[in-house]
Amino acid sequence: MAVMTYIDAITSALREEMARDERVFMIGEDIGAMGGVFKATKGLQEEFGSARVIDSPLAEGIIISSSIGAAMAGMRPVPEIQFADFIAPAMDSIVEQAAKLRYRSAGTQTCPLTVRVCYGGGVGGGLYHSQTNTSWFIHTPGLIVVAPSSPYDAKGLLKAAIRNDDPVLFFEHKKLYRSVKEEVPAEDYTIPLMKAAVKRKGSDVTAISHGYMLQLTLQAAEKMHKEQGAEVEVIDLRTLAPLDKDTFLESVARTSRAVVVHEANRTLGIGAEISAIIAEEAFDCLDAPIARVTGPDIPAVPASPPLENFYMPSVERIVAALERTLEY
Amino acid sequence: MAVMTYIDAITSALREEMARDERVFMIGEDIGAMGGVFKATKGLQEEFGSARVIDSPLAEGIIISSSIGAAMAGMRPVPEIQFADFIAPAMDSIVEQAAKLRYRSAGTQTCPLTVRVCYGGGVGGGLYHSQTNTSWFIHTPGLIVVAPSSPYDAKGLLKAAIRNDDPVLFFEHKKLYRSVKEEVPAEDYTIPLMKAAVKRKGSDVTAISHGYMLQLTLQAAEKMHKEQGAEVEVIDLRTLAPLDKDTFLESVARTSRAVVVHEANRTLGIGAEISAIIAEEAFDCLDAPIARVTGPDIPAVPASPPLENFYMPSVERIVAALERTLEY
Amino acid sequence: MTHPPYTGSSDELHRLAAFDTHAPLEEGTLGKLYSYMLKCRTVEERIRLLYRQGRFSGNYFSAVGQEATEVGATMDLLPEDTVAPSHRNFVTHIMKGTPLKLMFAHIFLRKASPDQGRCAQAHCGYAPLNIITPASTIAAQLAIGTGVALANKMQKKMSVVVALSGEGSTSLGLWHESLNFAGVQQLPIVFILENNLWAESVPAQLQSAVADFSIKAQAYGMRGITVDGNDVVAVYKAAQEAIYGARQGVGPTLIECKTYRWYGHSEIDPAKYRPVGELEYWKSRDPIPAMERYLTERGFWADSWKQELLAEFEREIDEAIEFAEKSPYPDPVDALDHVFSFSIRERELNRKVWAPQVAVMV
Amino acid sequence: MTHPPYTGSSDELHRLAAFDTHAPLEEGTLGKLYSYMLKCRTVEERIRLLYRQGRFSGNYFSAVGQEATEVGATMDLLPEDTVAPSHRNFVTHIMKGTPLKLMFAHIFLRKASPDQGRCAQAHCGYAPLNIITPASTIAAQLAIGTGVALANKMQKKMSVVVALSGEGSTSLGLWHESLNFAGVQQLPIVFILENNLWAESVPAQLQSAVADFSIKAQAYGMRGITVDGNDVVAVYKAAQEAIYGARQGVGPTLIECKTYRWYGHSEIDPAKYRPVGELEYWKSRDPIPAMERYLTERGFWADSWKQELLAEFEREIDEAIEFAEKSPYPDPVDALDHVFSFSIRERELNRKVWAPQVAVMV
Ligand SMILES: Cc1ncc(C[n+]2csc(CCOP(=O)(O)OP(=O)(O)O)c2C)c(N)n1
Ligand SMILES: Cc1ncc(C[n+]2csc(CCOP(=O)(O)OP(=O)(O)O)c2C)c(N)n1
Ligand SMILES: [Mg+2]
Ligand SMILES: [Mg+2]
Repeated sequence: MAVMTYIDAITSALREEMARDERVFMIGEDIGAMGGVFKATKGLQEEFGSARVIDSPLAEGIIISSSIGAAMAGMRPVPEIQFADFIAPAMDSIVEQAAKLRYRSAGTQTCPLTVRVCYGGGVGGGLYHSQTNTSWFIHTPGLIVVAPSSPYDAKGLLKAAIRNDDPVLFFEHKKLYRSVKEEVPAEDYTIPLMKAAVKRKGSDVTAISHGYMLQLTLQAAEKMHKEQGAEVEVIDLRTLAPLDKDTFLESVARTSRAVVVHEANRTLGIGAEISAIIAEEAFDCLDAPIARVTGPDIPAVPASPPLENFYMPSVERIVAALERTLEY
Repeated sequence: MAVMTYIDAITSALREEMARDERVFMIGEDIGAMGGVFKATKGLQEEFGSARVIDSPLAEGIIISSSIGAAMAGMRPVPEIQFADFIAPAMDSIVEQAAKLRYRSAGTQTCPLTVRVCYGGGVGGGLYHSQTNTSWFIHTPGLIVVAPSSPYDAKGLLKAAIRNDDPVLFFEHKKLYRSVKEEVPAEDYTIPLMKAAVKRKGSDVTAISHGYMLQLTLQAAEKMHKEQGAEVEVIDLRTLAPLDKDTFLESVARTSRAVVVHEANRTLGIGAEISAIIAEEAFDCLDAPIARVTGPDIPAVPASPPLENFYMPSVERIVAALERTLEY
Repeated sequence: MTHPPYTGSSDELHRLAAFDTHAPLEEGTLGKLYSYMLKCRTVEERIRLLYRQGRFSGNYFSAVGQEATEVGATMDLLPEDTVAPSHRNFVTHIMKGTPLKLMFAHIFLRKASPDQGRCAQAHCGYAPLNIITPASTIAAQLAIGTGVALANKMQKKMSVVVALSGEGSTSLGLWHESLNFAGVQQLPIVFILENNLWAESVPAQLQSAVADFSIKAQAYGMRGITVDGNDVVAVYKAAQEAIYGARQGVGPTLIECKTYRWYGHSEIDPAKYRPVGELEYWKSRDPIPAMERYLTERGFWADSWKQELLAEFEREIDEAIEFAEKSPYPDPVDALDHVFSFSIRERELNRKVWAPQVAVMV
Repeated sequence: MTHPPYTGSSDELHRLAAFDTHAPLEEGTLGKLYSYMLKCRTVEERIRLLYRQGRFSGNYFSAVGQEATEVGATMDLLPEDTVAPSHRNFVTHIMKGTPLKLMFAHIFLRKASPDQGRCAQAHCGYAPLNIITPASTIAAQLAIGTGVALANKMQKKMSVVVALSGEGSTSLGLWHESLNFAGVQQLPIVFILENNLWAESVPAQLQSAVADFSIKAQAYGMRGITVDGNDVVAVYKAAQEAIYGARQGVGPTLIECKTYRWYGHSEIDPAKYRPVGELEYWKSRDPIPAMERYLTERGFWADSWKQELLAEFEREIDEAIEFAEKSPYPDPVDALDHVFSFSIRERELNRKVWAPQVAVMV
């Protein structure tokens, strides 16, 4: 066991998977000599060579499409998209190719690849270095979308993703990279994909979140406990698609109340799907409206501090929604 | 008044807007000499010349981005994306540029453009000529997403879109092009964007839909009336983003029951947002779970007839959901 | 950047002797080029007939008129070699050896097709022979093919990739990203650019302000040549040289083949946008009679041989059609298969409903 | 395709006499080129200092070392002309005439900035002078600039567009789509390709297998030249000739300027990936002293003049910084403005809750 940051957990998962399986390789912008803009791949090119840690041209489409082809031909690519804000040029490659290759070939051609994507706000990155565009991919059958909230999960899920035979989009929250530390086992371990985790037990209300917002949700739950004695059950989705709905439905069946927290803008953020599932499949369990605490419906996170603060859901806003839901 | 098909309504809207405003121009693949793969732009290049009806290179990114620039410089472009399945190469241009230009320039640079997109299944087009990917854009603040269900609406909404100062994505359902006819006034008229329409009055249950599915929903409502005397209120969203939620919330407040019908796959289709809004803002009104009748969560609509039929929501499935909701 | 030659298995190696573009082709090769062209034409004309007879639902994109390019560019590939076809390269299957029965099962959208009825007619792959199942999205298969070439290089295989695209496709961003990356990485891939003058209704001069599209190779530090795409011998020689080079690790080549599609973009396109006389001109350059004259001059051709070949092809096609038409459609619920490596049937077909439970006290 | 020359307003016309690349530049022009370089350098070094002092939050991407290209490519544009800047072209504002106060308000993310604090420091537009507000997405501003050029052509204006991008940007699909479209439509646009050898940490030879990036122009049927990007006179002459041509309707040009950025990609990048000696070599080719020597040879330069200029620039900068630092931040709720042409404040801030009503009987 060692206490690790989220980014160290990611680096060590990458290193161990590269060492374990020579089919694993990486491709992306600045991942080689520089070790990535956030240093997630630091030292890996030195260790594994420039043929397995490829500094690509500045072209997201071919980063992903060449990974698809290589995966089809037996490799296990782990391409990196430097910022989620720059994933759109690879949209066709991800959504029309990676997500649909297995389907369109009736299972005879497949592309096991793990696309690492750095996303999220709260670090003053402005409109084009803060985005959360997970919804495009959650809406795309054929993709597994993962978004860990802690170092332990990040490492175990990344390894599971690399070993999985489906295309995985692995969203790493940049605000978490160095702000959260946790014990991480020295031994090899994986965490099953498509399994949510109950990160805090509670009986009064279910709060459902993931990523950086999960950390704020835990803080809000702690506050509710200390200040009001209310017990919030906190569920970390971990995988956003396909959703592990049983875990949150079972919880809502017990608590009768649900609050969803996410950073993406409100309309068709993951919260919409969770609300809709609850409203359809656990309707009788509900004693209160399902609240959503989300980013506002504005195009992206603006740079100026007051504007960014306005965008980001906060512990206070989560507490307010929990209170409203409990009091209903 | 003349009885018109959906596609004729679109062609006449385009012709009239081009004649009315010389800033209006069109750009896209095969829209000129050929008049478009579905003949939506038939005759327009002859009438307005090849400088205003531009046959573009095969490159969706520059079709949209050049339209953005032209719009910024005072024109009113109406670019065409031949099939929704080929919109992904323009993802960055639409979502990162068009949707965000006004915002990132604090309102000083804008791009009034209307992107016409042909979408939808039911015509045997297979995986890449049948897609409904409206959700990506509904989730993107800064874009208006329109999806008319009838000739009258198509003409009035397209004119309104072209005259509007925001980027509009105008989704035309290919199955509707020649299958629906309706009286369309000879005089100039527009239909306000962001206003849903009650297409059938009813007091027992609210069915919310749009596009081709709206037509099936109307048939299902008629069937429910004839066979069971149940009165289904049918709401046509017409604009999918920003959503006119008041119209359906008001209806659900009366009927206490809601069924959403759409063609996009289930997870994070527009139905998710509608359910979530109802579950949050009209919770007390509800007497039954909110049902969603949608495409299944598979990557796209397969070509073989039995598979396509499996994908497409049908009158029978809509009726079944209405019955279930009414009996609850 | 140059790389050491790839090392393949020894049974591959004996087939990979250096290709001498100046040496005349052997009789066997010439005959094969001819008979493949004839077969491609025969198969596609039959598919077109079936379409007009309403025997299958969908559409078809024929390469009739372009056989010299289709055949010359892809003949003599090894099974391990990959083909990245576009919508107009269905006959690639004939070249690679996909059974005609499966090809027709695909045309008829049956369960027996390689994709079990999922893709529309234009798009078909075949995994056992390394034909990539293409999307419809232009240039996508080319980019994926580039990735296969990257894997071949990493795995030190001698296999090559032949990726086909039309002149219209060159306008798309991903086409550029693919060739650029192949150039930087010196990948074992041959890009065949079929310039048939039209992209649907759009003429080549509205795609790009260049006369010879092979000049685009220069932007990628890659060899580029233009050949007469209706001269099967010229195409074959150019392709073989490029393929041989790619196997040896000298990197990618772009070959523009100037040719012409006789019919509309697809079976529903009357192609009215074409100038008068253009089709007639190109029909006068039909690659099949041209090759007949070429072979006749060398004493390798006789009409009786052609008739034998045609009879054989027709028989094979009849059998394949019979197989396909008799073979079942997929079950509706098969639509739920092959979304992931695990099944989603249970999840999609059975939704459980949750009832309230008494909250557990803490 | 060629087009008739554009017809502009007559007060534009007198400024658009044919540019003679062989004629020596006038003293005034030379002095302007020099003083602009000095100003750009001074402004950017100050911004870098402010960053290190922690006086603003964010980051900055300086073009220090590249002034000859920045200045030579964009000097003497008309207000009606459009500039499409990338992340490294903040000094474009100096060239176009954006008030320094607004530039610093942008650096400090204040409400008074042209975008009211929305974009990060690297990205800034200014509508009154037709500077496109760039996204961060590489090549996006170039594609939008291409659209502005299309509008200029349609509206028969003589205005041109100058679009800037780095050598790294050339790899992206949209870069290709833009140049290709500009070539087909013969648009009045000049593409300035600043080849500063690095795209973040990636060297030019991993972007593309070409030595001179201007060769890429050939793929688009466009004129392409490579100039010494540290020679402000050479850049200016090449740009003026291309701009003049574009105004006359002869279409686009690609100009590669070979230059070098002195510092890291941004202020947080120590640029350790660079080979030893590279920076020193390029510092020895600093465009500013080079121009001082050039001017001195012609008797146009004196250190006293330089000191005067510097003093003036520093004063102007001090004022601008004072203005900016004193100016207020936007209100948090301003984040809701300028999403659409209509306001969403009401919708976002007040959500009504619906109560059940008695159903109306039909
Ligand atoms: C990204 C994308 N845009 C548009 C289309 C529609 N489309 C299919 S084929 C085609 C023309 C292709 O022309 P070319 O590349 O020259 O190939 P050809 O059909 O002539 O063989 C178009 C526009 C598509 N399949 N993909
Ligand atoms: C589509 C996209 N991908 C990645 C990035 C991140 N990024 C910003 S600048 C840059 C390098 C640009 O290099 P170059 O074009 O040479 O310009 P320079 O920085 O050298 O001026 C990268 C990779 C981006 N902004 N957009
Ligand atoms: Mg073509
Ligand atoms: Mg650079």
